[in-house]
Amino acid sequence: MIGTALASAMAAFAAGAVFALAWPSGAGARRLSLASAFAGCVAALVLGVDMLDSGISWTWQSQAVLQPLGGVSLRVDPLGAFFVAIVALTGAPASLYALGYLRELDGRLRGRAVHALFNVFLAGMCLVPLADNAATFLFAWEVMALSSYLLVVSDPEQEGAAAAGLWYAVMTHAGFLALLAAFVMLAQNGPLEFPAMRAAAGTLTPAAQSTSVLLTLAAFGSKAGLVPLHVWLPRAHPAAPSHVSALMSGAMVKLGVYGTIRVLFDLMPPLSPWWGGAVLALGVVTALTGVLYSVAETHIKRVLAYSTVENIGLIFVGLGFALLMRAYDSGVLAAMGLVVALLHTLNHAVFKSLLFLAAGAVVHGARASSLEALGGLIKRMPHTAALCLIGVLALAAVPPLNGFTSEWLTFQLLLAGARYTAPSLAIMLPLALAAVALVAGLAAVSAVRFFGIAFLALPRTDGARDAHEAPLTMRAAMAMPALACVVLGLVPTLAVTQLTAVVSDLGLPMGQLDTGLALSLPLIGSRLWPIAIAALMAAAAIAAVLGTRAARGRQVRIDAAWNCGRIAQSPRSEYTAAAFAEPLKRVFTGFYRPTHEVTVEVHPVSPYFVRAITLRADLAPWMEQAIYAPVVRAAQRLSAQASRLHTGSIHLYLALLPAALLVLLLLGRWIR
Amino acid sequence: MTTVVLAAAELLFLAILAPAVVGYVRWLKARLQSRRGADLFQPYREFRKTFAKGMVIADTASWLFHLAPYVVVASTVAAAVLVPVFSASQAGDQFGDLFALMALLILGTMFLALGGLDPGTAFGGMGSSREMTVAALTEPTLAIAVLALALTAGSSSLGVITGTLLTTPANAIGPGHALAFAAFLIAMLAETGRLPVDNPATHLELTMIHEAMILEYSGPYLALLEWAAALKLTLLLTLAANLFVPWGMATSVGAAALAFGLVVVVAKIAVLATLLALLETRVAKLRLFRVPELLAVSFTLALLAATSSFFTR
Amino acid sequence: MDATFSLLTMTGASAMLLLALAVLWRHHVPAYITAFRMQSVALAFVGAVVAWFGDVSELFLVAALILALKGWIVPRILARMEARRPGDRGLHPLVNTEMSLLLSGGLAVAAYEISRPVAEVISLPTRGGLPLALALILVSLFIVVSRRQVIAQIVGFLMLENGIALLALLGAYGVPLVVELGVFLDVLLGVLVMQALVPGMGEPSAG
Amino acid sequence: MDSILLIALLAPPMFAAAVAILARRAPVGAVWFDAAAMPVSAGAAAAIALRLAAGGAPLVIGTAWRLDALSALLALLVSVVATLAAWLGPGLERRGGVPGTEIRHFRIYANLFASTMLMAVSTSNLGVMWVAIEATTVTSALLIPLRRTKPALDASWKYLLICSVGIALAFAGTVLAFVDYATTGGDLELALNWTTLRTAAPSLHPEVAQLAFVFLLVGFGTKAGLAPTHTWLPDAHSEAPAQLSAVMSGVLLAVALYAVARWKAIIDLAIGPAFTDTMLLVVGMATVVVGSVSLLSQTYYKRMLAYSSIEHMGLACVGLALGPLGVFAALLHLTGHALAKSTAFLLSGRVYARYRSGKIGAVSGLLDTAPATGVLFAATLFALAGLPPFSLFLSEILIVQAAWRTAHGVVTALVLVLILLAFASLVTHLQRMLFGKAGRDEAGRDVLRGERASVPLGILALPVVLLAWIGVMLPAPLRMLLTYAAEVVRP
Repeated sequence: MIGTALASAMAAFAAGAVFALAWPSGAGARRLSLASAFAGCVAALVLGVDMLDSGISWTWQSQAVLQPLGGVSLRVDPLGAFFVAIVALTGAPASLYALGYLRELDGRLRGRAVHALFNVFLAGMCLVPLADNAATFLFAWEVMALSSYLLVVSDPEQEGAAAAGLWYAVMTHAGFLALLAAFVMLAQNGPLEFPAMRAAAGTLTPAAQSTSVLLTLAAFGSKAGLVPLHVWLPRAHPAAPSHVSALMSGAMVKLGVYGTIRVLFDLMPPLSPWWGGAVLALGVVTALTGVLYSVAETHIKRVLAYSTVENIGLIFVGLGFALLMRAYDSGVLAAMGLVVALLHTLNHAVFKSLLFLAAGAVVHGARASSLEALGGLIKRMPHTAALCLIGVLALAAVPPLNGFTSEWLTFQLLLAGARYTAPSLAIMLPLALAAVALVAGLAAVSAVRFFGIAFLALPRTDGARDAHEAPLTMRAAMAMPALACVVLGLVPTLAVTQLTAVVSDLGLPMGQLDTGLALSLPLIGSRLWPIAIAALMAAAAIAAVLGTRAARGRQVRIDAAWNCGRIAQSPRSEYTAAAFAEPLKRVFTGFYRPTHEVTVEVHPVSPYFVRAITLRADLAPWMEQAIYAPVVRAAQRLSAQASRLHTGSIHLYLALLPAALLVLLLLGRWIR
Repeated sequence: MTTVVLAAAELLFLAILAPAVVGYVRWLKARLQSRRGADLFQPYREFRKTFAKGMVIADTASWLFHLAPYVVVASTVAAAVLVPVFSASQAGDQFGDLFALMALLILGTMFLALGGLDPGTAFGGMGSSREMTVAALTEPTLAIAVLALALTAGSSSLGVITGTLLTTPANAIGPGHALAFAAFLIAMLAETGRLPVDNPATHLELTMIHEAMILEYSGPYLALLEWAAALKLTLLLTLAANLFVPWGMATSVGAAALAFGLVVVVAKIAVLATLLALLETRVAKLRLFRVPELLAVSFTLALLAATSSFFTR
Repeated sequence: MDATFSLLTMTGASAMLLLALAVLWRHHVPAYITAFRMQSVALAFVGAVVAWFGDVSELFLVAALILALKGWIVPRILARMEARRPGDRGLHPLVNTEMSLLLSGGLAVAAYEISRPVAEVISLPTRGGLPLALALILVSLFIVVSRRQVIAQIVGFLMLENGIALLALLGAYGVPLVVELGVFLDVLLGVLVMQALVPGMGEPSAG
Repeated sequence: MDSILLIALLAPPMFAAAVAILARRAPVGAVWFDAAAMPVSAGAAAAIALRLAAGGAPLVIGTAWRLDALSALLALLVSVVATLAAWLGPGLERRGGVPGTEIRHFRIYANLFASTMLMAVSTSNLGVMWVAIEATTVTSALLIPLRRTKPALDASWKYLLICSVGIALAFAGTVLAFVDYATTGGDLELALNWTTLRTAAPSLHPEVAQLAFVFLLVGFGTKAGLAPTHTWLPDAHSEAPAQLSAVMSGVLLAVALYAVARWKAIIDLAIGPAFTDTMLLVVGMATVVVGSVSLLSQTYYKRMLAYSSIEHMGLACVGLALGPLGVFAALLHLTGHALAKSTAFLLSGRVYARYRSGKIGAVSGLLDTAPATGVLFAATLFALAGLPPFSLFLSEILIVQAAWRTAHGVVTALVLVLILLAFASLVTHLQRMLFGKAGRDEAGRDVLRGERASVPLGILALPVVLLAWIGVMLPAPLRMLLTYAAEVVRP
């Protein structure tokens, strides 16, 4: 059953790519290629769910392809199936969404390329979790990276696209090379097969082990967006078409998480606790950086990109915790850490793809991508606003949506960890808990700011004023993840029971679990019953509605809002996105390092008549200046130095010959 | 079955008591400022009046403006259900715990802020921006205070915390308990928008945070929001009382024990309300950018509380 | 018999080396060309001596070829090229004469050191001349690197070929005929192509 | 049967050259003959390769010619790339515009160039191999200044002089090896035959063999563009006409490395692989450093491709030094590089024809003006950057694995960093050329927009598809050929 599902998924993606390129009519190509992409995603979902239910792992080898590296070998195990399901869950709505979203590209070559690459991207992402040897993993990984790079740079009108693409390509390739080094080190002298690596992992020398762990974290950290390696994410997402950035944030970034789990938990023996602490700390720092920048950004997709960095940080907090507990071999806590990380991966994949699709609809409808140019869209785009509200609430991790359940479990995790482990370690967990709480609070601020400034109050530009509602297919595409957010929020046990199967397959049994509607994991003292809380809230709300309807005496009058008595209410009096974040910028100036440039334009007649004052406030990207700028400068200087060797004088060139001869002769003599 | 009845009774009690608590604080502040002040039941009369009045809705407002009050009420009521009032029946534990309570409060604050942003006035924007900033900064303090309690009690459910404190009073002696109590009180001030952080009694645009968001609301919506704010204040006071000084709560279902529990909780709330009123007459409002310093104080107190519970373990 | 054989080859080889040093000493291109011509004659003489004493018959043909090709045809081409490029005459080399001569002395010692293992291995009477052949190779390399005039560089390259041919002659009585003929063909073609390229180049770059 | 195959391999380019010399008045006729003749030699090379891939014995014709797996592989590469250059050479385009004499000159020297390379790889006598390689220098030196511009002449002169001096050193090495062999008393007549040298190798004297290898490595290294004797390569390849630089960059460098590999096989038997491996590793790493570091600051796209050749030759040289797996990877790398680099240069010729400027800055909006050329050019550059599905992805992984397996930790790390640096530079330059608005060309005229599907594009698409097919499937015959060739170098 799984084999046929995988075969049909791959066939669908291949057909999609072929249709996109070969089908005569532009519109037909779009519809057919995206329909087959959708079918592929459904097949992949069937594969994932079926594997998680039945639990029978399925393998397939072939030496015909990639033979020198050991051929292709696929293995569907619960962990891989779960991530294929995530790819499918975000891929299906994205492909349905693209039907309406890319209509204007129909006739153009670029449109066909985008649809074909979209299918290749999906196929690559579905193969990565199923790879069972380094060759297939690296091949699928690079196909995914190349197709997503081409999608990022596919829109020439996007002014930052080329630069974003370059950052993305170079960082992804650096990650790939680190991954290659890690696999080669793990394989030692054996074949590049995961089972062989798993067996040989025990014999790794401590130095080799820590280097390969470092390389793995660098490789998958750069793909997931851990802090020092996250800089491509806020650049690539705004440049890519919205359904692609939904897929990138929803699924591709998660494959970084998958890789970390596969190597650190599956291939490697328990590492020293130091690594667990490092990953936890890295997760906390990433979450804080992500949320702080998402509160201060004004570009609609960059806000969401930074919030992806934040959520990845939270996932790595769970992973770090699991690594830590595994090092102290308290298996149940480690298993719980992994379950929480995987649950948050699923939740984030769902609500982030919803938000990116909504952002795409906003940019598509209001033809503006900065929050400062939007406003009042709720009146022109009510359905998109409602769906975006669900996503925003999930982002802010408030009940009754799915963001809250994984947030609550992360709190419980850190609480349980602090209680059951040695005091020396336990000091770190409260700090982590405090940081995660701060991140949750700031996420709420970012959510309110994102929804409030974009959708509420008065439209700030003409584009926002006559924005048009998204076409039906786009709204239907957004409805799917929105529904998933609500369902996962109300009945989290649906996902948690599957995840315990995944985790126990990785050798971390969690014992049996009561499958009631409430969430109560072992070692956690308290219980969460989300559906009951939702019922309570609904009851209270209905009571309030009935109360107001019964008590309302006279009629409801619609009149101008109170604005200190001024007559005309103009959008200029509204709070802007930058103003909304101003208090937080004051509080966290150390982090933001805001730069204020005030230019006063004076009337030529006399300096006392000021014509215009302009203020340019910006955030100094100090992290990039500190880490990346020196590296780029060094490379350029080195390269300029090297090309200076080419003076063009033949005498220098000729002199190099005897010089080379003498050097090699000396080297020869020295070797003997 | 009895726990459901008990939970409903506790919820009803809080709902009814809420306006009285606000009325009492206002009355006491007036007296302290040598004014006569309206009596305890003035808020009830105000609610009856505003419920009956017509509503003026801003023309720029959308459907969210109408949804916000209901969500705020719903989230506050759900939070109230979780709080044990006069019986240690752990009725609320099956729904959620302290972290769930915090999240419900944040949900209410978020919709309040969205409701404030919707009409598009400068006041609404300023109020919601400041309210969200303060709410975000109180989160870590509340979380660590909860952690301190949960570490000694073994779980973050409110009923369990009160239960273990009742059964082993020795826990309350250590420094951790007192520090956590102080931290919780400071955080509560910020959460409910009381004086050092926000001035509940004024409509002066520079100093009002909570009031700015509900400026555009009128009639029944205003009543609902005011009532929800009162309920939030009351549930947090009861929470402070029962988590840190739980003695006197009815451990059995007998009528006498319940009545005694009722009286004890009312007394505890009154004491806390008096403290609150005294504080508000003594203290002036902090500038918004000084509030983080206050919260930093409460954060360190809570952190000391949490770490001290390690050493005693 | 072997004594005179090795003596003759030694004198021939040392004559060739001295002629290479002459190029380092003189500044004018015509002097380079005559030095090359005489060096080729000396090479032909050594070839003949090896052919006679080592009784390797086809070496006579090779010696004749050397005499004809490198002794007469190539110098004529070089002279014609030199006539068409008067500008090059006065150009000073990169390294002044004293330095060049001292350096070539150093190169000779280096060559001796390098070729020591080779000389020990060879049992042929002509092994004495091997260091000289290697020295000629290194000195002609230095000529190509240090001379500024284009034709001087060509002469340096040709002397390098002579040095290698000498190495082959002294080391193993010459490489197989087919390879020898191939080398001659290449040298001739090389000079022809250089002769075609040089006029188009104009003044050599000062660099 | 063997001799027919050998003639079918070597004769066509020579006949084509002869026809070109005779057809003074009808250059186009010579062009069509050349276009028809070259595939014959490619077919012969393929037949030989297939036979050897199936495990057949090496083709031995008389004492002078011997084609084993290694030479069959190189012969196949040379003939395929030469055929590509012949099909896309001047004289075949519809719009014409290339003077008759230029077409004839190109056909004469290009075919001589191809035949000398084929001779170099198929002869068994290492002396004749040296003569053939020297002849390649001479024949190609005349082709570089096809347009008689000053920089082209200057580049050609440097190329000729540096390579000739380098090759002379290689001849000195050959003579030293010959002298060493002579002392063992072997039969002088067959002395320079590869097989005789191999059998006599254990009795060679270690010091002399090492001295000979140093001279050979520096000599043939100059021709292969190995650092520090690579300085002629960027000028020569950027000034030469695109078709010539395609063949030079693609296969001439590989033939020079082939010569080094031939001698390494012998010297390794004499003194064990340690010495030659260290030498190749040092020179190879230096080459990769020079190549990838100077890629970033290039402003002309043909020079960029030249530096990329230096980097890939360095990688192949490093591969040769990393044991049996390394040699297999190096040969696969040479195959992939030959196809990718020659196609890239041929495409750069088309880009130059459209934009009339060699500067990367002057070319913008290539995807807009010439989508097909743009896509193919991007594909070849992605292949050179080592991305899947092309075969350089496989060989780079194998080289890294081989480096780690032979405990060269530092080399592995350095190679990875340099590959990343080269990737970053290639993508930077590629993006500047592909995207942006289609600007004006050098002479200020609007760049020609739009491109019809034409035969040259079809021909150029073939190697890209072949690269992808090798990269993914690596067909069994090619794999067996590579394995046997690797065994020739490193048994």
